Parts: sequence; structure tokens; C-alpha cells
Amino acid sequence: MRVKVLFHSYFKDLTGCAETTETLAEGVTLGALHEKLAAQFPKLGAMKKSTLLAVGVDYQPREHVLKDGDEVSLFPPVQGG
Amino acid sequence: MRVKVLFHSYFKDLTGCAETTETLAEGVTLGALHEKLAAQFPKLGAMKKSTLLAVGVDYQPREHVLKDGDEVSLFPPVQGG
Amino acid sequence: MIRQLIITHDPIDETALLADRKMSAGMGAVVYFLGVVRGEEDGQAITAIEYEAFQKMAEHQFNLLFEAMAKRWPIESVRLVHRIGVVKVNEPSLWVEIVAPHRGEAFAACQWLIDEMKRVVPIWKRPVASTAVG
Amino acid sequence: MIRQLIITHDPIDETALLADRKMSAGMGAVVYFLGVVRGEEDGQAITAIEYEAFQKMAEHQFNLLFEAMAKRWPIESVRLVHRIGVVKVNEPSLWVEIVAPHRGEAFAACQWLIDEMKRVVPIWKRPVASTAVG
Repeated sequence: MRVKVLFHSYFKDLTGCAETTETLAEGVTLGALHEKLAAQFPKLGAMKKSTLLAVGVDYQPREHVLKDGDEVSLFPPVQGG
Repeated sequence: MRVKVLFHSYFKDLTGCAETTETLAEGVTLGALHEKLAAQFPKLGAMKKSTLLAVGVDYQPREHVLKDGDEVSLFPPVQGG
Repeated sequence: MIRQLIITHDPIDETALLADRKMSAGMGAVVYFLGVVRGEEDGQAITAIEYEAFQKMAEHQFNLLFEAMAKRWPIESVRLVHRIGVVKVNEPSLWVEIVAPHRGEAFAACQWLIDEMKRVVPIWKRPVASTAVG
Repeated sequence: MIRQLIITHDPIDETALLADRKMSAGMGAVVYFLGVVRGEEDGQAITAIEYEAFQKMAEHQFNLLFEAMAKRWPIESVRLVHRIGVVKVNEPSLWVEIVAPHRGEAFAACQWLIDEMKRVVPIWKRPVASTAVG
């Protein structure tokens, strides 16, 4: 299956791109995808503890199982206001 | 000595007047004046515990000693806003 | 600290008050409160509230509160308008604005000022029942 | 509950927002907050802040917060405007207004909404240093 990955705020600078597409085995979790991306983009890996993870428009826990066509977002702590 | 006494809010209804003048002995306290007025206006006397006392534009304790020409105010709890 | 106090029979004009706001580059927060006359008081339908102030003492007590605020919080501006006389349902009787560097102190100061006002400023209200206002 | 959410590149027009307020006779309190860009960030002088939003998620998260507010407090109206893009020093980036029956719940809800926004709504800021803005 394929999922789209979006990077927001300065995570775009850390990865050098705003989005990418990942091909994953069925049943892969959000946490496993995060590990894969952290290895692929070492500067993103360094921010692992403060990374927020969402699927579509909702936050999801690391155990969340991804589906084909999901849009995953990774971003740093939010700072609105 | 003479002091002017002002009644505010519904205390005017309780006494039937907005102000009065009292002739007092030197050294009389605010608390003693309040007792005198409570006797003079029984409906005001009934409100004694919730009465606020000021001299001029400042709240004063019952022990405050009055002076000739003072302007004393008696009123119920305030309710601005 | 900029201090503006208006105790007035005139309606509160929020737009005019907004236009008068002064705020330097160090300020990050404006908290603004409007108290509005509700259609009931103690479960009774009313059409208005009549506010009475002992004006010179009210001004003095508000100024004491502003003084205490200036000591306690780094506020740049406090402005307060209290309407007196008959204020109809749905019209504001109180407008307060605090300008401060940060949100926390602006909210704290605004709530403190209103609480203290209700404790010490000699203003009273009298509900006007449904038949009494034209 | 009236809900209005605007995430926009346009300047926040307080006067126009005031003119749009709806408030029934049961409501007694309006609390209004304005967040304004300050001239420094972490001790550095700045000329602006650039805000970025993940817009569709930001809208969804704001709506979840509005939903939670409606369950918790008897609020009649919540309106929120967040400006994105470059916001210069002394200009507002955030405007929030709560209309409720009483003061306590209006203040509580307004502060809660801003706290929660800063926790969950995907908006980020980047200071713009003195030389970078024309």
C-alpha cells in the first residue's frame, strides 16, 4: 500500500521536501512509519521525541494501523496565537 | 460639630431622605454615628450588618473619629458591572 | 500606565473606544470585557437595569484599583467605562480593556479588576420591571 | 451555539467583527481577546512573525474544541480569527470572542480555548528578523 507523507513548518527544512510517498506492507503502524522516516531523514530523526503525528486531520497514537491512501502528517509542536 | 450624612441606593427609601445633617460631640466615632442613625431610622437599623460606611470618598472602620464638616456616606453592598 | 475611566449616562460606543486604543510594540495581549444587561434578574423578566453611582467616591475607588494594578502587573493601559442611569436589556453597562505584554497577566488583571469593582466601587443597580419602561 | 472560524491572510478587522456580533437577551458577558505580535521574540528584535497553518487540520481541530466548549459551558457564540502569513509587529494575529450568560464562564471558556489551541491546532510561527521585511 501507499501513503502520502506531509512535513509541516520547519520539518520541511529538515527533510528538504514538503511531501513524499511511502510504499508500506499492510498492517504497518504510524509509529513504524515514523521510525522509517527518521532513518531516511536523520535531521528529522533527531526531533523524534517532539514530533506530532496525524493521519488526515486527526492526531493518532503510534499504534494506529495505516491504510492504503492515508495522508500522514509530521510536525513540530504547534505555536498558534 | 456638624457632619453631613448621605444615604445612597435604596437606603434613601429606607430613611425617606437623601441626606441629613447631624450635630455631634467632639470625638464621636463613625460607629457611634451609625448607631444613632439606626435608632433614628428603624428601617436603616434593620440593615445594620450589611451597611457600608465611608467618610468622604474612602471607606473607614467604625473606630474612625469624625471631624467637623465631614461628609459621611451609608449604603448597601455595591453591585456595579 | 494609561488610565481612562468614564462613568457616563451615554451608551457605550465600542467602535469609538477601539479607535482610541494605544498600544506599543512591547505589548502582546488585549483582554476586553463587556457586561451586558440580561433579560432577567433573580428569575424575573426585566426590561432594563437602572444604575446609580456615588460618582466622586466611585472615581476615587476605581483609581485606587488602577493604582494597585499598576503595582502588581506590567500593564500598559487600562480603560473602563461604566454606564449609569437606565440601561436596557441587551445593552452594555460595563466595558473594560486591559493591554499587557502577555495573555496571562491581561486575563488575571481584567478579572481581578471586575471582582474588586463589585466589592468596593459604590455603584448600585435596580431592575426595571416589564411595565415600567416605555 | 454560533461558531465562526476564519483562518486568513487578511488583516483582522476588529470593527467589522464587532458589527457582526449576535447576542440574545439571555446573555450577560462578552470576553474578547486579541493576540498581537510583539517587537521581540526570545530576546531578539523582530519586525514580524510568519504564521503557517496546516489549514484543513487546523479547521478540524478548532471545530473539535468548539464542540467540547459547547458541551462544557452554556456559550451562545464563539468566534475566532487567526491570521496566517506575515503579521507585522503591533498587528493582531488572533482574535477570539465568547458570548455567554455570565462572566465566569465566558472568561473560563476563552482562556481554555486559547490554551487548547496552543496545544493541538497545527499553526506554527517563524520570527522575521529586522532586515528581512521591507
